Amino acid sequence: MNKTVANAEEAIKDIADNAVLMLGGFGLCGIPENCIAALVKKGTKNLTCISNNAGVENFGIGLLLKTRQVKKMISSYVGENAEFERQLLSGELEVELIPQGTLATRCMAAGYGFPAIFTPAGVGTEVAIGKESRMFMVDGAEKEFLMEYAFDADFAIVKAWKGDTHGNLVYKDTARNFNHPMAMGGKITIAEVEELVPAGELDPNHIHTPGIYVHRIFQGVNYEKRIEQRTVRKR
Amino acid sequence: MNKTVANAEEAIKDIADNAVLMLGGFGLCGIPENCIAALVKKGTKNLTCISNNAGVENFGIGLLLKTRQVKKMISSYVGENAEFERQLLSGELEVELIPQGTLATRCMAAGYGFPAIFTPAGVGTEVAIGKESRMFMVDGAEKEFLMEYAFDADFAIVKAWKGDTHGNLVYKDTARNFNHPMAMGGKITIAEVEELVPAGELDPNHIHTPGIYVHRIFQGVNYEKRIEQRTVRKR
Amino acid sequence: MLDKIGIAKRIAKEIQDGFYVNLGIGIPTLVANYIPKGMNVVLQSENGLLGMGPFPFEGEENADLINAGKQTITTVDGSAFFDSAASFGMIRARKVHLTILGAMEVSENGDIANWKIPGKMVKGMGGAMDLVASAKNIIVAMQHVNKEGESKLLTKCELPLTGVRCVKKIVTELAVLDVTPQGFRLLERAPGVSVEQIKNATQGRLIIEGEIPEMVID
Amino acid sequence: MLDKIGIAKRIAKEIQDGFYVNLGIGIPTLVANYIPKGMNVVLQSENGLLGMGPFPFEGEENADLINAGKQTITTVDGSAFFDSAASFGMIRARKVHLTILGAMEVSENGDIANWKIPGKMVKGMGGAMDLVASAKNIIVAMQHVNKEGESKLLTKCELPLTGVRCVKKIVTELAVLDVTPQGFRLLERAPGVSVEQIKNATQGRLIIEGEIPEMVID
Repeated sequence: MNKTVANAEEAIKDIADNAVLMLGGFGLCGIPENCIAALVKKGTKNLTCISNNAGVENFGIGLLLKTRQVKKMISSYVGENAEFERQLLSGELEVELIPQGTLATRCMAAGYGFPAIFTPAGVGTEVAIGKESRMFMVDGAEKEFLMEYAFDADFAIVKAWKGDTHGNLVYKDTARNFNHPMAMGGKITIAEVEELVPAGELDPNHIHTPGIYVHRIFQGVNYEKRIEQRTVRKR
Repeated sequence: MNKTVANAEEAIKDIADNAVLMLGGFGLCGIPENCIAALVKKGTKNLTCISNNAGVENFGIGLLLKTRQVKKMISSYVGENAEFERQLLSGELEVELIPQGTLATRCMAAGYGFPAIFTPAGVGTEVAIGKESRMFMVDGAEKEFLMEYAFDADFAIVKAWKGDTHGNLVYKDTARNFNHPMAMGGKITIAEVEELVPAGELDPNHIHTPGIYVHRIFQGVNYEKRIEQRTVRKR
Repeated sequence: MLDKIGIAKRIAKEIQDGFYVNLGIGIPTLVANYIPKGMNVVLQSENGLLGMGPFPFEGEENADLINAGKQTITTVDGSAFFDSAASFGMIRARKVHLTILGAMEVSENGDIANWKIPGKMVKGMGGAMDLVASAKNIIVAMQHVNKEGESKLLTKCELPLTGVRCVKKIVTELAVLDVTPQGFRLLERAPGVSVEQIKNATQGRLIIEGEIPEMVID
Repeated sequence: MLDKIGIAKRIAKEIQDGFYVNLGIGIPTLVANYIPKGMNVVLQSENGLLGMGPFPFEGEENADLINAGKQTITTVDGSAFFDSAASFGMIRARKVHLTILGAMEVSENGDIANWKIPGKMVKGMGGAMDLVASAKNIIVAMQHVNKEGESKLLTKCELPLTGVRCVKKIVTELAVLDVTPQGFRLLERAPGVSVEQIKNATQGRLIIEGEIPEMVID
């Protein structure tokens, strides 16, 4: 069950114009740097990107925005990218902003075979417009929930810390974030990892994403792992 | 955030007659042996037990059945316990048999704040009787799903391999099974572990159930860990 | 006529390279022994394991490591453990390519019954209802007739159903059959079994077109 | 009148032993610095961490370890990492006892607006809509009036809402107020601030009953 491919170029070679992608990461933490670079190089157009954030101007998904490869973003927070905000306000970029938990859960729903899930997030706000809602009893009181559909993405592109040739993935610290739910939710899931090991080297008790969800895996190169807000304290 | 209690007796002391319990384990693998023994000793009556299996005649939940402490079982498979089958067929025991995936997911739903989930399991069978069903598009075709509600259990009683004083849990091998979804799903979650360590000793990347879900934890004693079907091969 | 091992061997031929497979209790469990060497197949056990290996050597049994039949097992390289909710998540999401399970009855439209005999036997459905409702491909391993000689391949199931319109293929001691919109289509005869025998043992609609070859089993 | 640190200090007094708390960006983040020593409190960061610690020492920043504000952080003993779906699962399941966040506007019935100014600012709601829809207890840290001197405690929010009927308590530079079915109930005045000042700065319905004490902040 060897799912290894040579590199990012090979991993993304069948991603065509108009594809719907899930892209893992939170801010710049745990983003699939190699695959984003390969997509920029390939020049794939009219992408729909499901990603919590839109990167910054010169890193992450920001690189794809700069080259105008993105038709639509589905995100929860895009405050760090001024170019994004400009394209959005000018109408060049289609944007769907949805609550972060809804975003994560719609990814996971695809991986759990839930056609839809219920969440109270967004009830009574513009997020609820046009959506089916329903009352359920919660802690003895009626509470309103929105029905939100599982995402239907062609590809999920995620970044893990370690992976094995079977596609089993282990994440590090808060870089797990959207990578796991998206890895589960893609029709085709591509994983780039900092360290690729032979099957059998990872402890089966410590796998975060079982290999059954992963279709292609490769060891990435030259990770920059840029820090967005370097906050420190004095010794 | 110290959630340690002395032992099983203290952990279960406020479980009263008529309580609804989730009990972790699959077959006899990963069952909360200490808490079951304490419940037998305490003699709590009219329990509703949500548990995938009903143990065997003289072990696991079978011990609670023998003493007639169980009013109702909600399970998916009870084939290993003849006393169970007898009580069921004679009408002494109320039993709700539901699909294993539905059982696991209804536990998890409680822990994920999903009031209900959709599953195709049981569509067209007697499991679907009286339940709301709904069509969704799956892979380009309409497919029918049942709406199943999150469990509303007073207590979840689970068994883990290791745990820390904050309630973080790590399971071993297939003993994870229902323990994790139930730990998430209980209003009060009680965890017994083979080894209890101070907070900070477990790798935060390898926690299976975050301590936020666990209210009481103790190190169990005298684990028998009985094997139901000892199958081996010759060297 | 095939014995249980013969049925398992014949089913093993349906498995393809790269498949994730869930094997039910009984004959399906035996299938694992006949997957061709060198073929990349990962066995899923719905109690929370991908990468199920053979039974442990004597003395190496691990109470924490069992399969869905509660048997002690081992893992293979590249295995992963997960919880029961995650397990049925991947089943519902159709990540498991093939489910092989037993049946008491199958009907010509692909309905299956295998969990209950009213008033007699109530073991429960376990994970079977989830598996049959979601799997892309379902193969049933079963006896063609019951102890009384009555067919278990029916126009309509008499026992409580496990799932509807889900079975794709059936392998019995007598034959291999596809479930089609028109009914059971006879594909192969077991060694030494005649089409006439299969006809007599099949109560549901049976489609026989052209010459029916005898199974080839190594 | 309180500065940002004063607001953070006053909110810290609302935290109880044993609480799991989610802190939003801005003033709420500062609250962590004023949780009384010895109190058992675990900070949840919705990007996937329970047990958030202080900023790292210089040179020890870890790009893989950030909070929901994308700041480099550390962990404390007993921490646990998880994915974003699991994180919002525990939020929806109301395992987080208290959410503290900022707001642009709050209305007298507890509606909150903090994510969008149509035509001007579109950063997105991030996790705020999930948090306010689920948290048992929500405290808002905010300025009482905007730069133009207009009240941000309104009869009805004018900006697009983040959540409805969810805010329980508000701490501003001027006052502490509860949100009740009857409107904003004034609980405490900031040091040196008069009831009259608070009245003038509050557009929504304000309930003033009895003597309003001045806040006590250490």
